[in-house]
Amino acid sequence: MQVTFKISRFDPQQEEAKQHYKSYTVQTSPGMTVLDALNEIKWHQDGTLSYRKSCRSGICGSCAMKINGINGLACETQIEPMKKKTIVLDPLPSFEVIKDLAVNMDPFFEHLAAVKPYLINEEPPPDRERLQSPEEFKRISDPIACILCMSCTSSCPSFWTDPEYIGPAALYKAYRYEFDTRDKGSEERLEALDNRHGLWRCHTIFNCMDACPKNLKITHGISLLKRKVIAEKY
Amino acid sequence: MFYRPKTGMLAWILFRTTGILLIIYLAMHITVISNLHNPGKFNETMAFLGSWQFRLLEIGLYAVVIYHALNGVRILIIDFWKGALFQAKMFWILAAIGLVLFVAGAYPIFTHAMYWKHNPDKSNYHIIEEASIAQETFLAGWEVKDE
Amino acid sequence: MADRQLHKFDAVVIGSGLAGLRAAVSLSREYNTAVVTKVFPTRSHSGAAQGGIAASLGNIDDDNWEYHMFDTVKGSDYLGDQDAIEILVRQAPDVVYDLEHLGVPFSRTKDGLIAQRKFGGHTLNFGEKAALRACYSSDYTGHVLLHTLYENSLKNHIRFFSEFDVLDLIIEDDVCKGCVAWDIRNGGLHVFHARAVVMGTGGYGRAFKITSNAHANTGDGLGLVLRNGLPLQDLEFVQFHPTGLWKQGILVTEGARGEGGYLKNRDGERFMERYTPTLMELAPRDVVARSMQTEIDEGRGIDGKDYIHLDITHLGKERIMERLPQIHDLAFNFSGIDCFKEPIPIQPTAHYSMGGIPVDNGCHVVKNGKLERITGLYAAGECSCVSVHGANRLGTNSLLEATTFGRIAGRSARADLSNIDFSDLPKNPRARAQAEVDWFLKANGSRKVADIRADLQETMTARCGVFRNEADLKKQLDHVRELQEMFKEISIDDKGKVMNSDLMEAIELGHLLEFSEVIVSGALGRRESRGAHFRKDFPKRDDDNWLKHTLAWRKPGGGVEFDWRPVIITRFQPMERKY
Amino acid sequence: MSDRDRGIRSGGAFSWFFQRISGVFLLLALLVHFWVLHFSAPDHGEITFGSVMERLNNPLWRAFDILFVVTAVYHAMNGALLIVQDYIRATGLRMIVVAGLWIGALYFLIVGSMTILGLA
Repeated sequence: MQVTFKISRFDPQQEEAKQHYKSYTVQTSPGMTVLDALNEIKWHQDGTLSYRKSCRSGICGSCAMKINGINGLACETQIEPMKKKTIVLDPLPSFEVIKDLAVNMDPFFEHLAAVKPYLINEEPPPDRERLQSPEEFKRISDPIACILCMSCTSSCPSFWTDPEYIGPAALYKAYRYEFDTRDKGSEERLEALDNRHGLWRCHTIFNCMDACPKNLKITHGISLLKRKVIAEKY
Repeated sequence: MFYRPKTGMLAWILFRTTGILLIIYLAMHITVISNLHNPGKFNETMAFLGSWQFRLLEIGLYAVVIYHALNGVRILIIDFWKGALFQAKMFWILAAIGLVLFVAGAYPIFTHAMYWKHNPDKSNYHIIEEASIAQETFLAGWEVKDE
Repeated sequence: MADRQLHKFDAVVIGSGLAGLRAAVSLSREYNTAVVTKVFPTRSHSGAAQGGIAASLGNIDDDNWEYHMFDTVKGSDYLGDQDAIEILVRQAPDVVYDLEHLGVPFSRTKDGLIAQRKFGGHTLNFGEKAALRACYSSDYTGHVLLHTLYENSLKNHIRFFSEFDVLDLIIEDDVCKGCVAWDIRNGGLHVFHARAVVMGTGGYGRAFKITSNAHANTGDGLGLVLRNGLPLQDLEFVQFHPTGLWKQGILVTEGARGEGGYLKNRDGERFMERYTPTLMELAPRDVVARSMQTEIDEGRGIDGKDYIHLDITHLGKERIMERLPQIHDLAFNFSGIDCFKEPIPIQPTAHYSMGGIPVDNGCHVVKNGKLERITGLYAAGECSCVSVHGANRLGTNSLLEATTFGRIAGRSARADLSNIDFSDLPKNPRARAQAEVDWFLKANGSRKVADIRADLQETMTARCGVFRNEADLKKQLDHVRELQEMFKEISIDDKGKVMNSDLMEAIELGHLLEFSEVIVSGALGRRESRGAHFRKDFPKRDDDNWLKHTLAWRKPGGGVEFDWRPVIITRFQPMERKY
Repeated sequence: MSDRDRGIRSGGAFSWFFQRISGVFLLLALLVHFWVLHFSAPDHGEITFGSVMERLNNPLWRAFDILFVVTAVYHAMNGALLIVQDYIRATGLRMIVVAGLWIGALYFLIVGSMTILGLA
C-alpha cells in the first residue's frame, strides 16, 4: 500500500523559519508503524527530518506526536489498519517546536517536578520492606505505568489556554503518590494541586484519556484527587 | 490549531456553549420577569412570548437546558463516582435519555403553541384588562412609572 | 569571558539508566552531581525491562543468597567472577529494600510483602526446583525502578543535561578529568570538568538486526573507552533473549514463562521437554534460545518459518491482565495478536551484552588484567563487566546488577572523592570531539549511514548470532572492516546544529563499527562454547584453555589486540551445566 | 500570583465544589419551576399575571424563588469566569470583561430579588 505522509517541518536555522508541511510517499507493509515509516523517510529519503525515537515498543515515550489530529505514540500506531491514503504528522500541540516533530519538553517536566513526585516519608524505614496489601498496590498500579510521553498534557484544552496548568500527567503522578499508602507528603503536595493551575483546571474533557497510549485512567485519578482535597477541606 | 475531538471533548464544547446560551437566557429571563410589577406590560410581554414563533425558540431553550442539565449529571457522576471510566458510554446513554425528555417535553410546548395559533381568541390578550384591575389590589404603594 | 559551555561538577554521571541514576542518587547525597545523557532520563532503556529484579528475600520460598549465588555462577557457565557474584547476591535483599524505601511500587503478596515470581535458571537448593525469587511490579519492573530513581533525582536536585551526547572522555596519565558532550538540542560542544566520572551507558543491541534494544542502545560508552586506549572485556558474549516478538524483536518478558507460559513448535509440542526436562521453559536464556533456534533450523518453526509460539492462553484473562498487562498490549499493538485467545509468535532477539568495560569490584575502570585503575573513572550496569554474568546472564539479574553496582559505583566515588581533587584540563579538551563533529558535518561521500548500519546489523545477526562458526566469523570480521572503510565515504543530509539526529546516527554508527570488530574477533578467538557464545565447530566447553576473561584493545591503526584475565573461583568449582 | 491570574479570583477548590452543589440545586429547582409554571399550569400552560401573583403570595415560594435567582446568578457567574479565565489572555481586556460580568451579575441579582420581593 502507498501512503503519503504529510509531515510538519520547522527548522529554526533557516532564515524566516516557518512551519510548513512536506509530503513523502512510503510503501507500507502489514505491521508497519508510523515510526517505521518515519525511519524509512529519514534513512532513505530525507535525512534532515528530526523526531525523537528510542525504544520503539511503547515504553519510553519518546515518539509521541499528533497523528492525524490526535496525540499518540508513532511506534505503536499501525499504518494499514488506519485505512488512510494520507497521514498527517504534527509535533505535540502546545509545546514550543525545536525542530520538525521535536518539541521542548522542559515545561512539562517542570510541572511534573512541581507536584513533588517522590515518596515523602520521614519516618525511618524498617529493616525490611514497608508493608502494603495487594489491594493497596492495585490503587496505584495504573498510574505507575505512565511513561511521561506528554501525549495527555499536550492534548488538554485546559493546557492549551493555560501554560501554567500543571496538566494531567503531573496530576496523575500526584495521584500515584497521594494514594500510595507509604507516602506522608499530602500537605507538601497540596500547594501545587489546590489552585487554579492545578486540580481545578481539569474540566473532565477526557482528551488525555483518549490520547494516552497506555490507556491509563487519568481523569478518574484526578477525580479521586479532587475528592480527597475536598474531603480534607470541607 | 486543529485537534480531532472525541466524545469527551465534544461533550465539553457543547457544555460550555449551552452554558453561555443559558447565561444569556438568564439575563433575558430576569429582565422579563422584572416586568412583573407592571401587569399590563407583563401580560403584553407574556403574550408576545407566548406566541407560537417564540414557543419554537423556547423548544430550543428546552433542548439547551436538557443538555446542560444532563451533562451536568454526567460530570457529577464523573466527579463523585467512577464515571470517568465510562464517560463516553454515559454520554450516549444520557443523549438517549435527553432525546426522550426532549420529545416528551417539546410536544406539549409545541401543541400549546399550535393551540394558540388556531384559537387566537383564547390567547392572553383577552385578560389584559382584567389583570390591569387586579394590579391595583396587588400593587398598593408601588409607583408605576411606565405608561 | 567565562566559557559558558564549561561546567564544573564534583561528579558527572554519563547515562541515565538504572545504573547511572542509582549512582547519581547516591553521589548527590554529598556531592554536586550532574547527569549527562543522550536521551531524556525516563526514555532510558532500563524502562523496557519487564519481568523482575532478583533477590533472595524468601518472601514465598525458603530462599537464601547461596542458592542465588549458585544459580548465577552456574548460569554464567562458570565464567562469572565469584567474588563479585557474592557481593551481588548478598547485597541483593538490601538493594531491593532500599529501592522499596525510595518508593518503588512492587507487586505484593497477601501479607503485604514484596511479591516474587519464577524466572529462568533460578532454583532452590542448588538446582532442585524453580525458585520464586524475582521481585516484580506486574510487567513494568524496569519501568517503575527507572521512574522512581528519576523522581528521587528530582528530590536530590541532581542537575540533568538531557540530550547531550558524550563524544569524548578526558583522560590524561590514567586520570579521568571529565568528558566532552554535544548539545543535541542547540548544537555546540560542552566540557564537563569533574573529579569523578561514572559511566552507565548501557548495551549495544543495535549491532544486531533483531534486537529487543532501543534505537539509542548503540553502546557509545564502549566506543569511547576503546578510543581512549582502554580495553573491553568478554564482548563476544551476547545474550539472545528467547522471546522477542517475531520480526520486531520487541521483548516479551521471561515473566510470561515464569507465570506458566508454554513454548510450542509447529506440531504444538512443548519441545523444551526434550532439552531441559527439569526446568522446561524456565531454563536459562542461552539454553532456551538455542533450543528454539534448533527447532527453527530443523524446520519445526511455526509453518516452517523462523518463529515459535509462546502460549499463555491457559493463564486466563484475569491473571494476564494482573501480572502481564504490558505483554497483552505489546502483542496486540505490534503483532495484532489477542494473547487471551492466540499464542504469540516469537523468535530469539539480541538482548544483553554480558561483556563491557572491565571494572574491579568497586566499579573502578581498570586498564589491564592487573586491575590497574584509571583514577576518577567508574562504570556500572550493562556497559560494564565486573563480571557477574560471565558467559550468560540470568533473567532479573540485570536490574539487580544495575542497581547494586550503580550504588557501589556511587559509594566508591564518594569514598574516593575525599582524596581526589580537580586536575587541570588539557589545553583544548574539545579538540578530538570537535574534529569528529566537523568531519561528519562536512562529510560528502556517496554512502548512507542507514545502509551501512543495516548491512552491519543483518550480517551480525546472520553470522555472529545464536550459533556461530569459524567460517562465518572470519567472513564477518572482514566484512566489518570493509564497512569501516565504507564509513569513511559517508555523507549526511542534515548539516545543521539543532536536533541533528542525522549527525547522532552517524556518530553512533562509528561506535557500532568499532566494537563490532571486537565482538567478532573475540568470538572468533574463543574456540569453545560457553553460555551465550556457541560455536558449532567447538560445541563443548573447554575449561582447560578458556576458563578466562577476554580483554581486547583496538589498535590505533585497526585490528584487535588481546590479553586474558583469570576467572575468580571461590565457592563453586566448575562442573557440567545441566538443567 | 502571576500576571495571568489578575482580575480573577475564581477557579479554586470552593469554586469547583460549589459549582457542583449549586448545579444540583439548580437542577432540582428547575424541575420544580418547570413543573409548577409550565406543565401543571391550567389553561394549556399559559402564564398569567394572576397565576404568578397567587403563587408569590406564599412567602415560602418567595424564598424559594430568591434562592433560585441567587444560585442561578452565582452558577452563571462562576461558569462565565472560568470561560474568561481560559480564553481572554490580555490582562486589560480581561479586567474589563470581568468587571462587566460583576456589574451584570449584581444588576441581575438585585433586579431579580427586587422583582420577587417588590410584589409582596
